[in-house]
Amino acid sequence: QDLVFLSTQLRPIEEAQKVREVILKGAPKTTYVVDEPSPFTVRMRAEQEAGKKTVSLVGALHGELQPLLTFNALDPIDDVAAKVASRGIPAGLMELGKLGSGKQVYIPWMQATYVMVVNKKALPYLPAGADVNALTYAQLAEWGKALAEKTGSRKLGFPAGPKGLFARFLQGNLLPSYTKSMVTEFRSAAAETMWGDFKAVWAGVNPNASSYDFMQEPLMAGEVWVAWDHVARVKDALQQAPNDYVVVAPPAGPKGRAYMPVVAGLAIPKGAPDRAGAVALIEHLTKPETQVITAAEVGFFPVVDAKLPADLSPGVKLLAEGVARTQTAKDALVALLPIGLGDKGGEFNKVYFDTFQRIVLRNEPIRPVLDAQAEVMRGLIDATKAPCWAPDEPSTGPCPVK
Amino acid sequence: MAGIQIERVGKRFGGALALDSVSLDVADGEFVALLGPSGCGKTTLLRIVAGLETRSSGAVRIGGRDVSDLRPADRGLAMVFQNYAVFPHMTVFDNVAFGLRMQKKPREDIERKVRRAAALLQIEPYLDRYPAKLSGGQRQRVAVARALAVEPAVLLMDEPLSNLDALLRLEMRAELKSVLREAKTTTLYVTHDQTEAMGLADRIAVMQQGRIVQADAPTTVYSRPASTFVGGFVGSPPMNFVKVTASGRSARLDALDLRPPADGDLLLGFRGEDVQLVPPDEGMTFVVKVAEPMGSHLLLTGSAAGCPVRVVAPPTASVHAGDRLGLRPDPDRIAWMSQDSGLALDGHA
Amino acid sequence: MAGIQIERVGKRFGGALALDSVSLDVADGEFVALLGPSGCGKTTLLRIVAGLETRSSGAVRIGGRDVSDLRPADRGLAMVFQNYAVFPHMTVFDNVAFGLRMQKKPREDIERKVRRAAALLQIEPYLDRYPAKLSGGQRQRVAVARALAVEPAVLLMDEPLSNLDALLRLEMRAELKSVLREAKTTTLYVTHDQTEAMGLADRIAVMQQGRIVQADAPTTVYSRPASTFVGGFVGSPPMNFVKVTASGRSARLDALDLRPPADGDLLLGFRGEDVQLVPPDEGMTFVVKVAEPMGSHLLLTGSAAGCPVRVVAPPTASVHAGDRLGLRPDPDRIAWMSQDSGLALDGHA
Amino acid sequence: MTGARRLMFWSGVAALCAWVLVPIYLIALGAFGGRAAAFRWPKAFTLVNASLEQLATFLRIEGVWNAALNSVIAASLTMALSLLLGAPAGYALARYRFRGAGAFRLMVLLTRAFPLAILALPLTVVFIRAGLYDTPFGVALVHTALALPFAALVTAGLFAGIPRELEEAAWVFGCSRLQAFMRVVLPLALPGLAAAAIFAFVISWNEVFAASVLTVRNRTLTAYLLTVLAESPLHYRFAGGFVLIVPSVVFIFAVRRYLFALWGVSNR
Amino acid sequence: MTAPRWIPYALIAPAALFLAALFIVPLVQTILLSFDGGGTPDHLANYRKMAGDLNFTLAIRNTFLLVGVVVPIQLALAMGMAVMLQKMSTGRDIVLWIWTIPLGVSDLAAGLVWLALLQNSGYLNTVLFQLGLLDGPTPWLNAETPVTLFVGIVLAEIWRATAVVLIVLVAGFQLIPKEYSEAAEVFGARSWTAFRLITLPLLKPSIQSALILRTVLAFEVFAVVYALGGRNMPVLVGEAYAWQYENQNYGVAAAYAVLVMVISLAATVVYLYALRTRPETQP
Ligand SMILES: Nc1ncnc2c1ncn2[C@@H]1O[C@H](COP(=O)(O)OP(=O)(O)OP(=O)(O)O)[C@@H](O)[C@H]1O
Ligand SMILES: Nc1ncnc2c1ncn2[C@@H]1O[C@H](COP(=O)(O)OP(=O)(O)OP(=O)(O)O)[C@@H](O)[C@H]1O
Ligand SMILES: [Mg+2]
Ligand SMILES: [Mg+2]
Repeated sequence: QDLVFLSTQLRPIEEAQKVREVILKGAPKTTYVVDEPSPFTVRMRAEQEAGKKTVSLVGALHGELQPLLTFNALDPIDDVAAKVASRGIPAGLMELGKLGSGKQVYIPWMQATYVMVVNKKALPYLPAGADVNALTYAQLAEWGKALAEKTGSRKLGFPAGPKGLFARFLQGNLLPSYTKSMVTEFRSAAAETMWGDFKAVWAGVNPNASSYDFMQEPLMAGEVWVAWDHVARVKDALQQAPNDYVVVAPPAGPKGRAYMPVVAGLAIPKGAPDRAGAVALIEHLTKPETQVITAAEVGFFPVVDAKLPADLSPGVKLLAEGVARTQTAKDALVALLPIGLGDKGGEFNKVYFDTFQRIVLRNEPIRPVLDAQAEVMRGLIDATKAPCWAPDEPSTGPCPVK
Repeated sequence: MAGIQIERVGKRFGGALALDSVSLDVADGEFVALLGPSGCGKTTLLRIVAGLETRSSGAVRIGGRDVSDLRPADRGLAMVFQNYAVFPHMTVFDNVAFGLRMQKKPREDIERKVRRAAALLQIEPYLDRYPAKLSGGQRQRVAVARALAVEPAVLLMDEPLSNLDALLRLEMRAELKSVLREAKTTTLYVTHDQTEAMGLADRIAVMQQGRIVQADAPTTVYSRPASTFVGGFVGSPPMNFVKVTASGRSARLDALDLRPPADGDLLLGFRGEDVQLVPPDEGMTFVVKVAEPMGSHLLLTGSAAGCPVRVVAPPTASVHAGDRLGLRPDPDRIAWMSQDSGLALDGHA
Repeated sequence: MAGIQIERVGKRFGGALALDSVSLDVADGEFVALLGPSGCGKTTLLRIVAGLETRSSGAVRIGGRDVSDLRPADRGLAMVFQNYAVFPHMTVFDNVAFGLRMQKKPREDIERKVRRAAALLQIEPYLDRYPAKLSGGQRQRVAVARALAVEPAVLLMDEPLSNLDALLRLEMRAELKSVLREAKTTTLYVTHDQTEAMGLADRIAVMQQGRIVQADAPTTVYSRPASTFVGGFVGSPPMNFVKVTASGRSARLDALDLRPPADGDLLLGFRGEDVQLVPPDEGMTFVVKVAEPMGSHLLLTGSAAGCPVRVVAPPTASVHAGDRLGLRPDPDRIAWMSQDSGLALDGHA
Repeated sequence: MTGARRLMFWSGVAALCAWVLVPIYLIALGAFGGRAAAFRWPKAFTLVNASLEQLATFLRIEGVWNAALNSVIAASLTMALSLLLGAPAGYALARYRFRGAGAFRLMVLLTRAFPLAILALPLTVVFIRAGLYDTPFGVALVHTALALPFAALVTAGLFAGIPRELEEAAWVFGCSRLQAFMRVVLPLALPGLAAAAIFAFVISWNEVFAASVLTVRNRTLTAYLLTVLAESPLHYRFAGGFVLIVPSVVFIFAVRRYLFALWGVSNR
Repeated sequence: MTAPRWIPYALIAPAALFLAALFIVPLVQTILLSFDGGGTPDHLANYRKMAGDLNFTLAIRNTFLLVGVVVPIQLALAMGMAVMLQKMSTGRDIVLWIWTIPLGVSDLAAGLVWLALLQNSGYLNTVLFQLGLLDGPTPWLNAETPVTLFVGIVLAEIWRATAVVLIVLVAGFQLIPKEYSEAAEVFGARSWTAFRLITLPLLKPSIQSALILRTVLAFEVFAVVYALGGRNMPVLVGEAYAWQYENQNYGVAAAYAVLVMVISLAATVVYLYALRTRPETQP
């Protein structure tokens, strides 16, 4: 029987087809199955509890793999790590793959990040002196205001809908840019300022934002001209009309231009029916050739040392440029995905979103909200005893919320 | 003013003809009984008058107004359904009160009229029951009470007493008669009980296969049927018909001399009770096959001139199967029909 | 061997007593008609025999076997329901064939028997129709055909001919009689039509308020009623009862000398047709209130000795409202009842 | 009906048909209109550049036919099982008064009143242990649990309306309870059974969550496409939505006439 | 006939056993989970967390508002449609078919098409625009336009789920003999009165089923709500999902689920009581 490769990534229909037809070509015979993150976790947990596995290999985001470890569903794969050592995966990424457990839990598979996509129609309304490639939040706010006034509708967009990744923006871009921290400075004065500024930005954000899950649609519909989202979630717009858009780095705050790299990893469930096949498949997927094909076909970028070909499709090329701009910006500041939170990752996100909701959407006074939500966050961190991760300074013991 | 005029009403169910150009006038306050064999279209006619069935042709007027396109509710009538149609989810009281409530009568008025109708039909003890807990006859009486309670100008009744015992039916009949006469209700009444029709109706309309073949006063229908069908259908035992061939306005049957109104192949019609039993050589010869004592009379079945004949004799007569008798019909009560068409030969009434 | 023994069967609906210890034996092949006022418990009794209703007490045997706890299907009987209960989702053919199919009869057999039953009841033209497209009487005939088709050992019929016209009913009655007699079917037959009961039944059981008050041959029931109730209920017009006080086994009513079998307050019962009309001073005095010509006879309603009395006179008698006549009942056909209990005084039959 | 009333009546019918059909038409527009149509402003109400491309893409997807087969199996099983289990229960609720009838009603609904997805984890564990995981039969079982309460409830409502007398007549003519039920009650309840069947079929056909958690290889069509679709480009979502509508609409078309009794119900 | 006492139990047994086998264990586990204090003796911790959540009161309010508005409208609409079908002489099975098409439309597709209708650059706005009532894409579905958002969701739900009620009612109508409403009409009841006094009471068992069915489903609604309203209209089951999957807190999710269940059952009990029929009042 075929080996089952279950993935939460590359789900959209065209991409899944690419995986089956192109990326997996030459690999051991595989059934490629996709799941949304929610059923994915349930399934993995159920298989673990029932002690009977069908899935041999899982591909998922860092944050989605983390909870699996809390119920001990993943096999340590230090052996595989050794086999792919020669691929040139950066040590930092490999370290993420241990999920703070000391053993290799997943092998990095693909990476991506969050970028800003700008419809060229918005460029004329840029505030005087602003460089679209080096925006600040203040300029973004001004830009949004100008767009709203001149076009009659609010043209900034964030994916703040039920399935949107807006919390990642708050924790990976916004807060670190003002505080160089994701946890410790949560209720600092800088954070207070940040929220004040962001309220100004939000004044230019399309009111439908709380329904947006993927920004490519409002972009294509022309409802939004400036949007922040995960590369995979704007790709479609870029591929359709590569000439209409530019892709730029997210704005910067006083402490820099924070961004959050996203890593998808490959892991083997404990008791996988075909562990050997899974290992072979990991080897296939991390091959530089495969990684290049992956980038070219679906727009996720290599984790290995591989040169992207020059003849990328225009959309993917735009994305690649945007990602490059983000990573190479002078004031770039890496904010890592949360580590060690286990299954509290979701609630961690919720702290950010709730804070946003109360301060920005419901206009509650900033200080008391921050104090209250900081308590919630502290509870979460204490419960998991997670030490700090970048950009917070490393801590001994649970990461403190000051 | 609520006479019913039925004008050339026809009704087809798909291909089948249920009513074939039926015309009937029921005068205001008149009581007309519809009589006819099962399946002849009585219910259909009633339903068309009520507006429950669309007619295929013709028109219906009530009180001079063309109601053909009016909804049942606007025709101002009440009806007793052949299958009762009492509302299963209402108590007997509510059933009987239904029509009154529809007329938005005051509460006490309703109460009073319901009680009166219930008393009339002897269903007072059951006013609080649901119809499912009643016997068949009780249910039927509820249906009648419901119709009487509204004191309608026009009342249509479809075999309203069919499930009652003889005694009760007799009482009900008397009650109905007095109530309806008093209220001057125009009534169209379907029944298969001829005594009922005779006893109640001002006129009887006899239907046959979707047509009204005679509509006359009960005694006329009884003694001067418009056709052999009517003669055979009305009256128990039915009218006897004996084949006679006449020439020169005269005919002879055994020892009997007859004066028919026409020549040719005729039928001599006479009622079993309008006949004198005489010695065999003094009338037409009658051979008795069965003699049934029926309580109030003796029923003799046999044949005369090759035709089956039934005769009513006094209960005390001593006649036995196999006897030969002579029959002498009362010349005043003889009906002459044509053998071909079955229609009566003289146009009386 | 399929006689029915009903042994002290009682039935309560909640508080109400519907049957009060009913006992009745129907011999194998016998035809018993159940007669009684509306709501007296006839249907209930039939349903208990069929096994459709639980009895509160007593037992039912069929063919000697106690079937009280058997399912209806296992009792080997057929039934005609008062409200037909024809299956609306089956054609007439399938309705009639239903019982036969349940017995897994071969196809041709079914076909043949269905056609025979349908012919008997004159519903052949409708075999392919659904019951909703039939008239009331046609539906009722389907119900009867369905029961006859299975040729059951025991047949229960609940007013099976109530919706048929007189003529058809007469025919059906004759057909039923011959078919059932031929097949030796044990039959329990509810009817409110006394002529039907008289004409069909070997015995008539008269019910009153949940009890069988008399079960005898038709003529006995008619002429020797067991109580004033039976006398009043059976026969049309009902038996007349006149109050008489007797002493020394003798009593006098106007110009009439009577010889009652007992002393005290009695009722003199006599049939309206068992009476001679005599001059006013030669019998008991009868004051005519209404004289109704009924075709075969003249019905006189009036009073004698302060009691309402109805008398049947020959159709030719010339009697008018307001006349005073004398009545002389046939001494052989007189029934004596006690005024207190209403029961007959001599225990005949 | 007079002319004016008839006109009003039929306009009402037409308006309601439009109310239903316009959105369906729009789905079709989206399905055939391609990407451009999905993002136009102002929107076009006719098909501008009809393209079968995305529909064709669906039918080319690997495993789509297998998934369709699984869907049909699951939906048919669901229908059969929920009627088989639900109709007798409905009959009991309609015809008998027994202790625990109320409790049973509530228990049946209890399972349904609980959001399924929240039960997903323990349920999946049970299924894996029972060896029902990743089979269309397993999916059908869960879908049956979803459809059964309604099958029981709807048929109970219907059975209650069938005159008892008809059943009694069947008994008298030699039917056992079961036979009477099968020959008299069921046919008369056909409209209700059709309604319950439609409902069961549609529930199974459209259910995504259980179907995707409980299967890996043997996905139903809906699970196979919908999980994928949720994040696909808009015109694909329209096309997918459209593809999924078609079979259930065909099914409803096939059973629609059973919703109407061919005969009038009256026991006299 | 004597009904052996075991018969009804035998009839419900298959269904009961089936549901028990399939559901009882997971159900009990989940209910227990909702009372699990995570090692602490605080058994109501999850409920406290749920009640203290930002969206809790909103979700309660929205859910009840939605159910309270949608279900009665759907019942009335379905009833109207069913009556129309009854009155129709020709083509009624085709009309019924058209009216039940939305049954076959999944949540996702329904949300999609209503979004396409109502969004800024949607079909509704196109029509309004072409009529000159609007000068460009206008948002209707966000927090700043709560009324239109609510109306939009109500419309979508009505479109999507009225057919369920309709088929139950249509099936119920088939069993009401025509003669009763005929009798009512003859006795002077106008169509509406006849409907109210005769048809409605006789249809009560079917109405009860339809209402229970629809209400239980309505309390579980969220897909369409989220498609149209995003996070602007939190509803109970949506919150349960969010806690289960986004927030990965199964305890709070279970608490929400138990709450939804209790509410649905309460509603059901109300229907069972308010719309009970006495057996003797059935035809
Ligand atoms: N289910 C029931 N619950 C309560 N009382 C009932 C029920 N069924 C019948 N009764 C009562 O029991 C009595 C006998 O009813 P039954 O139907 O046997 O009468 P019946 O002799 O057949 O009358 P009919 O000639 O009118 O049909 C009636 O008074 C009736 O009201
Ligand atoms: N809906 C229908 N479709 C087709 N034929 C019908 C329909 N209703 C009645 N008929 C037929 O029309 C004829 C007249 O029916 P109708 O009910 O008027 O008879 P009826 O005179 O009332 O008979 P009965 O005394 O048996 O009740 C019958 O032959 C019947 O079979
Ligand atoms: Mg009739
Ligand atoms: Mg009876």
